[in-house]
Amino acid sequence: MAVNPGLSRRRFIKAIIASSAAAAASNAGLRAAFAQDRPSGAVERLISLSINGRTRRVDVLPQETLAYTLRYKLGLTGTKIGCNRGECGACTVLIDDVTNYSCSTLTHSVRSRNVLTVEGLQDAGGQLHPVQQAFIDELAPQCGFCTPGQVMAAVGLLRANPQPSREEARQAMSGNLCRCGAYDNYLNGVMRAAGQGT
Amino acid sequence: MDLATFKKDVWGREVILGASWDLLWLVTVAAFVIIAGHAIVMAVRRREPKPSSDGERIVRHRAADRIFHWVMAASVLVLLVTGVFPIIGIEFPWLTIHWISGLVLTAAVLFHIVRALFWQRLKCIWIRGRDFRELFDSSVKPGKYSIAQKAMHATVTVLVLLVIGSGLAMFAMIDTPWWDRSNSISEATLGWVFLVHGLSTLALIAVTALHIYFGLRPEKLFYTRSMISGWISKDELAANHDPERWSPGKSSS
Amino acid sequence: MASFDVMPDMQLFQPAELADALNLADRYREDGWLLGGGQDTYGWLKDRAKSPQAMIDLNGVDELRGIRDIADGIEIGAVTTLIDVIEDARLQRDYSLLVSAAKRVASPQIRNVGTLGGNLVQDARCWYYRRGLDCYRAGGNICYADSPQGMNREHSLFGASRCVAVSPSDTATALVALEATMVARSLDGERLIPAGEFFVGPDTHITRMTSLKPGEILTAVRIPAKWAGKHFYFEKVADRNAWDFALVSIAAAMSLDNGVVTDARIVCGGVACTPYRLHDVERVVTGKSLSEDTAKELEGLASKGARPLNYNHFKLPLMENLVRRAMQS
Amino acid sequence: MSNYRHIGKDFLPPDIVGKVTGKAKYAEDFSVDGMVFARVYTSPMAHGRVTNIDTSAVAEMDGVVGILTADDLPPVEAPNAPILTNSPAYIGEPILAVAAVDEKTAEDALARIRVDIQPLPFTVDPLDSLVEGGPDAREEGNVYVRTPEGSGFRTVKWTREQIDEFRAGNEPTGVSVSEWSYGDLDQGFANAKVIIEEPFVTVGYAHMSMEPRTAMAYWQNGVCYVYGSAQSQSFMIPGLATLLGVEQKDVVLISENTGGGFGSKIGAYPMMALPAWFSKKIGRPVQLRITREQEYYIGSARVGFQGWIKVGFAANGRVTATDVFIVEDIGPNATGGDGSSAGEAVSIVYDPESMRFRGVPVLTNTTPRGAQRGPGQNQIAAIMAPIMDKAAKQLDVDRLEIRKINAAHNGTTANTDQEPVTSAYMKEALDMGAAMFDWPGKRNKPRRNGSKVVGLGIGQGYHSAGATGYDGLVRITPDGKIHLHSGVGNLGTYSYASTTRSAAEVLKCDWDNCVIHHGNTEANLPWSSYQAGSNTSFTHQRANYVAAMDAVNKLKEIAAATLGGNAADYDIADERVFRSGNPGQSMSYAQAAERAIELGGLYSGQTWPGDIHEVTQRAVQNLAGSGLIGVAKDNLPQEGVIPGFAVAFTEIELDLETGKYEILDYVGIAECGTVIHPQGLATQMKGGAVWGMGMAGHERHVYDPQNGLPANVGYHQCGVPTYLDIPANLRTGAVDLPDPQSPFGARGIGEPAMGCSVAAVTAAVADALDGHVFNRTPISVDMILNHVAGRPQSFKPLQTNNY
Repeated sequence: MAVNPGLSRRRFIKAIIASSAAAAASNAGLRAAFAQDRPSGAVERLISLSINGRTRRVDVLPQETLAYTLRYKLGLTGTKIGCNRGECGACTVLIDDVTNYSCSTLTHSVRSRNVLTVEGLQDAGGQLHPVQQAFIDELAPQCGFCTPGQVMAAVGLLRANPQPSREEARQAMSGNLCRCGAYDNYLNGVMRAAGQGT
Repeated sequence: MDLATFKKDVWGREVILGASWDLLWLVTVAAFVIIAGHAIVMAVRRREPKPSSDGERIVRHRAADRIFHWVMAASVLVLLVTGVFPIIGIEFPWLTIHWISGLVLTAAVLFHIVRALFWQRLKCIWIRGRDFRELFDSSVKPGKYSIAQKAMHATVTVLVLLVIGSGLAMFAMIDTPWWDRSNSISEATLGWVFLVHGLSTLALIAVTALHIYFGLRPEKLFYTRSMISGWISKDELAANHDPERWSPGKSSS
Repeated sequence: MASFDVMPDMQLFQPAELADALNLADRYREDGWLLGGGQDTYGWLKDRAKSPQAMIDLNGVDELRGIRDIADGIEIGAVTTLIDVIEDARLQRDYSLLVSAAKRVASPQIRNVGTLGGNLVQDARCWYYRRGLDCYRAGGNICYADSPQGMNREHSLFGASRCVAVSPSDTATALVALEATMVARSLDGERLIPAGEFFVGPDTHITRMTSLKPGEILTAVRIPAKWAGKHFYFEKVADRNAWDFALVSIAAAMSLDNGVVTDARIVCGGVACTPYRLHDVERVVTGKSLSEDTAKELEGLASKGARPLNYNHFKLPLMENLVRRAMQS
Repeated sequence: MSNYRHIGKDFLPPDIVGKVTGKAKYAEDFSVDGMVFARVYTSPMAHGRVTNIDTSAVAEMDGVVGILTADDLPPVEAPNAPILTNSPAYIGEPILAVAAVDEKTAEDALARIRVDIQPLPFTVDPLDSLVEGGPDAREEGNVYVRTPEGSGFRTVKWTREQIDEFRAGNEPTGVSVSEWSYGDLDQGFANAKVIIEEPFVTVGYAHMSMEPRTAMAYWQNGVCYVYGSAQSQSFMIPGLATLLGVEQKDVVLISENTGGGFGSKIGAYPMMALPAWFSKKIGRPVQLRITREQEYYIGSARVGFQGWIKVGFAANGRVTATDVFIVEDIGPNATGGDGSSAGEAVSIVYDPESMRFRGVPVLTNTTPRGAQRGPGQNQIAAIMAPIMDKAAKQLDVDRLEIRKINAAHNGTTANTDQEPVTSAYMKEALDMGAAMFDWPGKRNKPRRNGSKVVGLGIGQGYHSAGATGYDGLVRITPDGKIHLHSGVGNLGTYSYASTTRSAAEVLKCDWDNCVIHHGNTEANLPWSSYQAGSNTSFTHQRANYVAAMDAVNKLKEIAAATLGGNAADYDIADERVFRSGNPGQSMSYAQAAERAIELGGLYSGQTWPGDIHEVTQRAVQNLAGSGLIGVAKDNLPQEGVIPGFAVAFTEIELDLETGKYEILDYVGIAECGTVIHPQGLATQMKGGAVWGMGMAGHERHVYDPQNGLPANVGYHQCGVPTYLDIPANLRTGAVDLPDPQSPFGARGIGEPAMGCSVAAVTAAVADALDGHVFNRTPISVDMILNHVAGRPQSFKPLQTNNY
């Protein structure tokens, strides 16, 4: 290896081993051993995630997507997998208040970030989020499979822009497909939630 | 080391992709070893006195044949460079140059075949049983071509015909000014075509290297000269050939 | 042929230092997958159509992120997200061409995480190739799209060589028009590549779309000051108005001296394997004013030399029309 | 309809809260102990025979639990779709499945399995198979015929000349396998002032429901529990039982929510049964979640048309004769029937004085086809609208008037035997839409603005909208609750709930006091119809009505038996049954329920009417003794065609330089009798509008003919419309005139809601292009650009499944 600023060969090799071991072995001791000092950024598997305001410890494969972790490891099945390709938006969640396709997000990339899923919208008293209530009032969901994603996209929009125009809302929601074609109802819902009832 | 590499066809079935280019290194090393070996042997051997190039000049290669040889040499070199460099990581738009020189080579070879068949004595380059005596008895001298030269010619003939054949088949897979690709060859067949093209190319690389090496050897340099200017001297003839088997006419000079 | 959609086993590195990233890139070469927003990554990997040993996530490397003024113009880190590009005031003011292009990329969620670098180096969308077939671009020895019956509506008009896929990047056209320079780093040091040379066609390299070599990382994009605040025109025509790729797009940068074009760079996307510069159009338009008349003079120039396939000749009038619109902008 | 208490009022469907909170469970959201995950290997070849399956590489793999192949399953006879096959007839047909501890492991295993398939001739365009010497999509033949005499495969070929003539736009002379007609066609054309004759193509495309169909299943004491994605609930049971080879009573289907159906999940389908068979083999619960690509493959698709139509018009615009010939692209599994449905739609929407339909359903090695929202009716609606306009132009009749003069009305007769309609108010719908849309005003607006041209379109949609003979079941428990049992599936229309409101209406009860039971066979659900063909509203309003009437009669009888007098002396109100004229003499529903249990017999379900379906019988059996049971089969009189109509008006702005058009305004009017759920109707009308816009401009199958490969297996490639491909506002309305053969006057609407939209858009595009008709869906950017530039289209005439 040529000039190698900030990283000696020894540390480098160690990181490599660490990662492969971490990827392969599920031995807690092993993982613990590799927890400290990982200069080249090889990931450990047992990580803490902040989901809907709660910290969850979970064993995550290096290549695992957030949608998979949410649905299969944390039982948060509100997040739907419609295409698993980032083409439909059913898996939309908020990461630090920004909408993401969780099917196209590595779980390891959301460590130390706040993930909000549709399950985390109701307040302590079970009160529905204004977007949820508005979607009900507008009878926005039809089959409902895309709805959690639509809800999260709308919540994300209103956090960034509490008073969107209908056109702004339309643009902001455009990453979410609805095969039932309830777009108009969802838009009405967004505007209603923004206090601009239809 | 595999001879071929494989891929999946459009319906997921395994088919040949082409020659395994790892062989490139094998071939290069092999050619180098042979050449080095020969050079060392020749170096330790006692030098025969070099026949004089003065005096009477005898025609060995007619202009047409010399031109053919150099055209073929040039096109083969271009084909090797354009074909192989991209594989070893030297990238440039190679395809057009490659297929054009391929056509040049094909034309040259056709010309040579026709000429050899109708205007030349085929058997002077044909390997025959008695030629092998040259190898064991240094007193036995060849006719116009030594067995080594005949062998080289035979090998090149086979390889070039294979490369040309497979190369022409590949035209079905590319667009040219005259036709668009047809994708008419099945992928399995196509694999074989690429394999033949690749393997014969690899062999040609070695053969070409040897040919150039021998052409530059001091004791053989006069042959190269003859391929340029056409003649060899009386002494060179006497030293290397059996007048009984080859008695060419004098040059007009 | 199975249909997959779960990520297969793979290592993941999340370096915090560029040096570490470069080491990893060098270590893994073709077997390492550089990860920006990942929006053109996971599909490939889930399909198992591409199988790197490791993903090298560049998002943790701060020096690859951000938009900064430099001596001659502006520099945008390669992992700067498209949304950051879109919302940057300086870019909106001086280089709105890039902003307009970035706005038309895919969907909001993708723009939120998709990076400029990732958008530039994204792979071809040819559906045969995306299907995971071993075509020329995948290292094979055949092109399924350019065959007598091939379904090649989205494919190229120019510069095809065996492979007829087109460059899918919206920002690429804008950056070529803006005469940007790509900054590539490897253990061997830094390489500055003019945008025009950054994108390579199949005639030169059939399995890659850029001149980035294995082990190299695109670290930043630099846009020269000479184009700051000039006259720009961008338009993208796609089947759908969200989450779609350009059938044809145009990015034009023109300096005007009271209405007369003194310098122009006009680039089309979706018509060639690289962003396609309309040199003839640029030459003719220089010295003229933007007008209906100029547009008329240009007729036929944009699509000159096109080699249409079975289903894509509609791109010829479309190119012509987009040039006309640029001239009337 | 304000005199109703529930009908015509909005309400809160009980499942909607779960949908916005993520608590609603779809098939893939259920998991049980020991559940393993299955993945399927699908055919890479359009048509072939599996010669060898080599699973040796996975035998020892950690985490792999089992492998299922066609050999583990009972043979299925074509054209029925097998669960797994050894003779795939399309790319994507499931060949085997692997189960493992997680999906990744299952996929790792799939990647190592080797399947050798011997290729067979295939075709992706019906005309390529129909031509002499052309390949057949199946070894059994290239056409599937369904006739009263019997059904079966057949090989039908036309001469090359006949194909060329057809492609050239002339009347097809090749044989057809289905034909019907009425009236004197020749006389009809003789009376015509204008005759329009056009060839046409509508390319099929995938349903692409949001949920990639998932199923999970396990067995418990011989009973199979299936968690599936179903369009219907009770209706699935017989088919599912057949697929599983068990009795109906041994199948439990849980389908609380379904991520979209649109016709692709009407009856039990093979993938729903796969986990059950797998579970039976390996003895563990199995979940199968297929990929999006696989949903494209097996999720079914709309039938494609290649046709020819000739329409004669009298001077006043009245349609005197229609002659239609349709070659149907029915995929590999012989579904379809779209062609004849298209003919029937024409016979009622434009009510021609004479008509003939001829058709050939041709098999192709493309994805299986199935009913898709307006199967046949909507394809022909898209083709007819511009033809009506072309005629209007030639006759110098207003485009609205030519539709009104032919509009279906109460006297209209439909189909080959010219049956009457239960009711029809198309003219009223057209007038209402024209007013909302401001047709006269918009018509006189300037049309051209730079490169942009405005186009206006009127579309008419139709589908039969009702069925009869299904059961209703209501129950009053001693706690006074009214239990409404609905065997209707929940695919997003809320009809499972809205139809039960007619029972509440009859029982004059408070909605808050009602409990709806649905989504799980074990919830004792009555036999219900297929949630397809827009029939649910009509059908189940009747079924709920008769069940509720039965309950009311029983309430009165119980009251009479308890309080004296005859049942006829009693009436109901405020959830009490009282003696007319003496409200003091009364008992509450709760008390009546108590008495019903004491009285037993019919009153509380110990016995039941002989004519109810066995599914309903089992439900009643289970409920026996729990309260007052109202149960009945819908034997109400019904005659004639039950039509669902919708009309749409749209304004588009088409850019001649980009080939793109923007839909500026859209008005959709429903003509489906009484509106029972205003919000629900509006969402259906809007959803249908979006579907129509997708069909008109984007969606289509694309296949590479050389290799049989599908080009668009994903959402982006399929061109499913996004928020930005439809107008920012959609406007809807409803005629709201009751149908006499429905207790509360409602008919269905789901499919016409789409047909009117696709028709309006294709008409608007033609209008924007000075009346140029493409006679094709979708009308894509390239077609418009090529037309405007005077270039030839890229496809050859009548080519289908192409760009």
